[in-house]
Amino acid sequence: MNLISLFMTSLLTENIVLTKFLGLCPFFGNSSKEKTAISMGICVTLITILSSIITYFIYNFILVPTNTTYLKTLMLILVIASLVQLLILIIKNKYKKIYKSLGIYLSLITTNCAVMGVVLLGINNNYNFIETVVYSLGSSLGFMLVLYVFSTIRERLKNVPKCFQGIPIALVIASIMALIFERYIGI
Amino acid sequence: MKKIINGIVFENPILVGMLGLCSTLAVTNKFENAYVMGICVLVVLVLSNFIISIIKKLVPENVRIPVYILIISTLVTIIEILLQKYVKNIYNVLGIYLPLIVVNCIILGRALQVASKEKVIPSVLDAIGVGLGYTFVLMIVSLFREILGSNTLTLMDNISSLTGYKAIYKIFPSNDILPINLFSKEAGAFLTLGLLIALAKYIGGKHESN
Amino acid sequence: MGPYLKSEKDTSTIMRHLIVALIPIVVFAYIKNGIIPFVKGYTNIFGMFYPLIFIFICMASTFFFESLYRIIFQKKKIKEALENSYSFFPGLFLGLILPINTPIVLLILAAFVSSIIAKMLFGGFGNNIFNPALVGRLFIISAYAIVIGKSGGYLNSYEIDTISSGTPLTNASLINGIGTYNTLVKPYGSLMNFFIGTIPGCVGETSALLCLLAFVYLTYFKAIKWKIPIFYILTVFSITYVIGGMNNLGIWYPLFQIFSGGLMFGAVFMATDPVTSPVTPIGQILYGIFLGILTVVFRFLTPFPEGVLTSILTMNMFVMILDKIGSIARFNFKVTVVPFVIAWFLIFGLGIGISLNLKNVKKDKNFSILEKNVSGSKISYVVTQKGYSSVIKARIVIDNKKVYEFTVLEQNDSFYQKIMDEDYTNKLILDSDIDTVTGATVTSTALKTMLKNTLEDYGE
Amino acid sequence: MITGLKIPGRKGLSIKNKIGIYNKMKYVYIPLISGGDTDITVAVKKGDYVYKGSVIGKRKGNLRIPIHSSVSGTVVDYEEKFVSNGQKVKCVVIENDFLDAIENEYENNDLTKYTKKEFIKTIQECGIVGLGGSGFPTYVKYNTDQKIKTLIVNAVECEPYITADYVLVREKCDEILETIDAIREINDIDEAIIAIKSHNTGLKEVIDNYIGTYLKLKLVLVPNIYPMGWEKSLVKFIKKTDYQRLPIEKGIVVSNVSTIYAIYEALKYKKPLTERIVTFTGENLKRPQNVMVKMGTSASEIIKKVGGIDNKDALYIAGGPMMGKGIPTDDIIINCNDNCILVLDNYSLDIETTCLRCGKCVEKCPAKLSPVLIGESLDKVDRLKKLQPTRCIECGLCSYICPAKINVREKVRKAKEILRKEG
Repeated sequence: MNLISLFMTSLLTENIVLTKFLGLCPFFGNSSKEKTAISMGICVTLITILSSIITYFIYNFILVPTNTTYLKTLMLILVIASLVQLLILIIKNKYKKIYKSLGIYLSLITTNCAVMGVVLLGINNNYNFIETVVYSLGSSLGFMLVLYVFSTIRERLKNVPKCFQGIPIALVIASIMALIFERYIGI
Repeated sequence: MKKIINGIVFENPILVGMLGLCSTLAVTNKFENAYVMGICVLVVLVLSNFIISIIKKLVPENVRIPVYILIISTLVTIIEILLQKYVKNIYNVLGIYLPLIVVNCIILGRALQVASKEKVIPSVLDAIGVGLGYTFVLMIVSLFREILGSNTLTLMDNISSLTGYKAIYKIFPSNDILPINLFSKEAGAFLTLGLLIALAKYIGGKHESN
Repeated sequence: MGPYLKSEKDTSTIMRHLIVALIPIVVFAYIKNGIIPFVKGYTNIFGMFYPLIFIFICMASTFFFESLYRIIFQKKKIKEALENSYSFFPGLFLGLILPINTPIVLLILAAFVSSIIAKMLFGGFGNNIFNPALVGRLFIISAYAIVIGKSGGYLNSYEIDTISSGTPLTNASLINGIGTYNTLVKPYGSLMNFFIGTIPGCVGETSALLCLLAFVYLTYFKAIKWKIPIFYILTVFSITYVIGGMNNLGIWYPLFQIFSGGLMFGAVFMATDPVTSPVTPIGQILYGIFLGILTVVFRFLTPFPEGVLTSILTMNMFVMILDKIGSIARFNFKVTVVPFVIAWFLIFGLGIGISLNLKNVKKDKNFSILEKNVSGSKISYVVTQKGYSSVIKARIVIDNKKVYEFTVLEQNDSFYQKIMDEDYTNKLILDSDIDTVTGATVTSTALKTMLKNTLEDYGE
Repeated sequence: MITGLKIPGRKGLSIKNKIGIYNKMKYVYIPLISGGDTDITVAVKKGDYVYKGSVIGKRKGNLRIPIHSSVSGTVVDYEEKFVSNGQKVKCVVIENDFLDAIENEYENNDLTKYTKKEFIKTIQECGIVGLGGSGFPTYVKYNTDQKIKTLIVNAVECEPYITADYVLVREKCDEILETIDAIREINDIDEAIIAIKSHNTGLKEVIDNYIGTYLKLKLVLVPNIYPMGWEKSLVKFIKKTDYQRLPIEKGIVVSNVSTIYAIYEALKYKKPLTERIVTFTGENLKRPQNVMVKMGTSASEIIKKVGGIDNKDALYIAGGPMMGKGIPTDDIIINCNDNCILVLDNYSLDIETTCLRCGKCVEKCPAKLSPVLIGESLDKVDRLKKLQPTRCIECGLCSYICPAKINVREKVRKAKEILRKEG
């Protein structure tokens, strides 16, 4: 598949949030304001791309030759956790201002299924290097797009019935969005 | 015993705590996947709480989270290997959601809240409670989704190689409405869970009001 | 407190204008799907009134569901719940945009989805994000394409015998690339048929003439956001004009695109539903333009024929963002430069891009490879191919030029039953050009072309 | 393109009959307020005898505007009385001796002899303030060293029911035109424009036969939409330019036609601002008409004189139905910025249905705001700042046009409050 259609499918048709159910915890958790949504999206994109590159190298050049592929989960978690700590350290002392707005989300990312899910999918579909990067970029941008759209919609929901407030109405919206995204096959 | 019931009903990780939604939706299109996933999570949860509650004194404060994650991921890897060896096609079906248990917020959440504070037995009991609660919800969701979605109820299909007994039942006679294949796809998953959580909130609300 | 002089127009006047605009369309639907088949002798008396009953059931069910919801959840008294505001409207719209052959049970289910899930859960009238009628239709189409297809799909009893292929757009998307005048328009008579609306399609959305009249009437009485339909249809016209021009087709091509696929009805009634469309003038203009772009994208790139439904629902998600741009843009116009430039670039880029790739499309557009994993000499494909009314997904395993396995993973194609009985797929593996299974022409050719394309891909 | 809406004028009630005069009121309550500013130094004490037009108070602060007594008589005491903007203000109570005695003779000098400085001094001493409703001291407008290119006289009066300006121009057209020309001479303004509504053809004839004599004076007909009388719309329509805060940025001064007449009396006779024309109208009044009212008279006396009201359950409004304020009693004191007292039958407010998001209020807002979005984001301050509710002129058009009968203006007012609190 050429790169553009890979990018588009990972962005729209196989959006990791709506079709692969990844990254739902932050999605329903705190996406009430646009600023939080954007900063969350940027963090996820940053970490996904970096970790997918690193894991690509480790997986193909260390694990496959020594066919200990079942260790990939362990390796993945270590990579993501260390990456997050590394990034927090870099941003903390270098760009004070950015840290103030993005800091809290960075630490949250370690327990985020989206990052790990994307990288795992990247490995399962055994893409080559460029495809991994494009795929992770596409899916994390897809995550950001859906998160941003979602936060603008939630801003407007004022009189949702009591027992549907919060997560349930978010799930209903997600189901309608999933229906719509399903119609994008082929772009 | 009270702890277990508390885990299932009052502090149910999904309906009340709203954690671990990622895996709940992904694997519940078949009833069988649901309870297999539930059991895996239960096992990991119990073992991790057990280990953590033992070694919680040895681990210094600031390194706590990475160490816990390490423990959980080793447990998950063991589970993966076992599944891959014995029940190959279940492993393929669950696909990437099995390793995702590591990142599942329930386990880490429970590990931090309960295991690192209380003694061994209560934390294990609590783990069983929460695990059962999780599996229980998974089963309900998958029941809805499978009956409505594909009009069948697979009790034992992929793991038949283990138990040697295939059990797929067709529920309703095929008619115009029933196989709403929407429910086996993603949209139905979101909808079912949404309505379920709303129901739980509604009952919860009524419970508190009177 | 507050002005003591108020205009006499209130919400009910707007709704009254809307009903008056819809009456001719309902009558036309009745004539086209009811009277003509009866006069030509294809249905009985009941068949004649069926379209009216069809629409009435839809309205009654949304009304019923909403009052039920208000009684149970909002604890309103029976009387107060019944005269709730305008709950029959989603039903009326739903009735007009569903295919005539949808079984009644499905109608009620669609009404349930559109009135409860898409509207009441969001907080009732005025708070819903997605257009309820469209959500109902989307639910029906994505879940029950086969059931409707089996009972004749979009064609009413009269059209089934006289017209061979499906709705104009399904027919268009089946033809690789862009059809010529006599492949796209000829089977349905002339462009005038398209304009008046005597072409197969959903119950009420085929007549472009009536939609235009309704648009003029509503704009005159200021009961509609007139900017949205104008920019919507203009964008679709300009993009398809560029596409038509690139492939030296006459002016009829953009007109064909505009009058078919329920675009007129969607633009005048669906896109301008006040609750789910932007409020600021500039937001409305952008909304219309992007609707047009998305419709063209969906019509040409996705295997599903109609683009209007998906594009309106997609744009419903972006209404809040457009309103934000719109509200700020009223003070300084610079803010709108970015969206307009994107829109402008997309309009012409798309026009040229689509026409280019349609021109040199050797590979069948309706065929796409989802997965292709190579293990040793064996290659296993997961491919999708456009069937009669929707997509067939199959796994084909080929080992050094011999087809080992051809299992259909997912299908919602109406004539699939016939193929299974005659074990067509296995015969296909042995000798790929056996004649097609009678009566399931489109589906069996789809399976055959799927195999051919996969082999072609394997060959490269 | 001017945004606004054609709304029923309902001017027929009070447009035909002559201007009534009323000065049989026993007591006069001169409110110690000038343009909303109430810290005023009082220059008279109980028992003093005042002439008509003598100064009884001066406004502190930098806008030094005197307040004059409108009748001759003795100061009785001070009393708190309701003023048209709903506040209860301290008023000087003067017992009227019906002599209308004036301190020094009214001069009769030629208008064009004034230099700019004298012109500014006279209109300041005579206490001339904007009679269009703002009550802003007029001398400040003209007291700028910036070159004034155009003077626009606003005789549009787009608020329904009110006919005060219309009747004034009809009666005193010659004096008004003479003053405009004089002001143009004194401040060497290039051109002066009178703006009236296009459908007031009667007024157009009256002005046409006088305007011939003044070359640099032009009559411009503006479309009959509400709120055409708003400064920004007027400037945009006539001079096609836009300004940020004050029209003086583009060398334009806008004055109401009643202010021009007050300037005429100040320049010609040195007569301070003591009376003005007020429209008493509304379906509930027996004989609605315009009355020349002295400042400080209570509205209830005039309503009785004009014939009283039909049904007791009446709704009193100070100002027009769109921008006017509901007042609790009919006993309110008429001051320089009231141009109309409206008496309607009391009616229950329409029930508000849910907002349809039809976008009419956004489309028709003359200040180009989005009222429905402001109403929805009252709890999000940063979003509210971007929507700039402070530009709202409270013309009431959004509430007028809303099909769901929602009081949209109140929401924008609340937003202004929130932003003012935020600072």
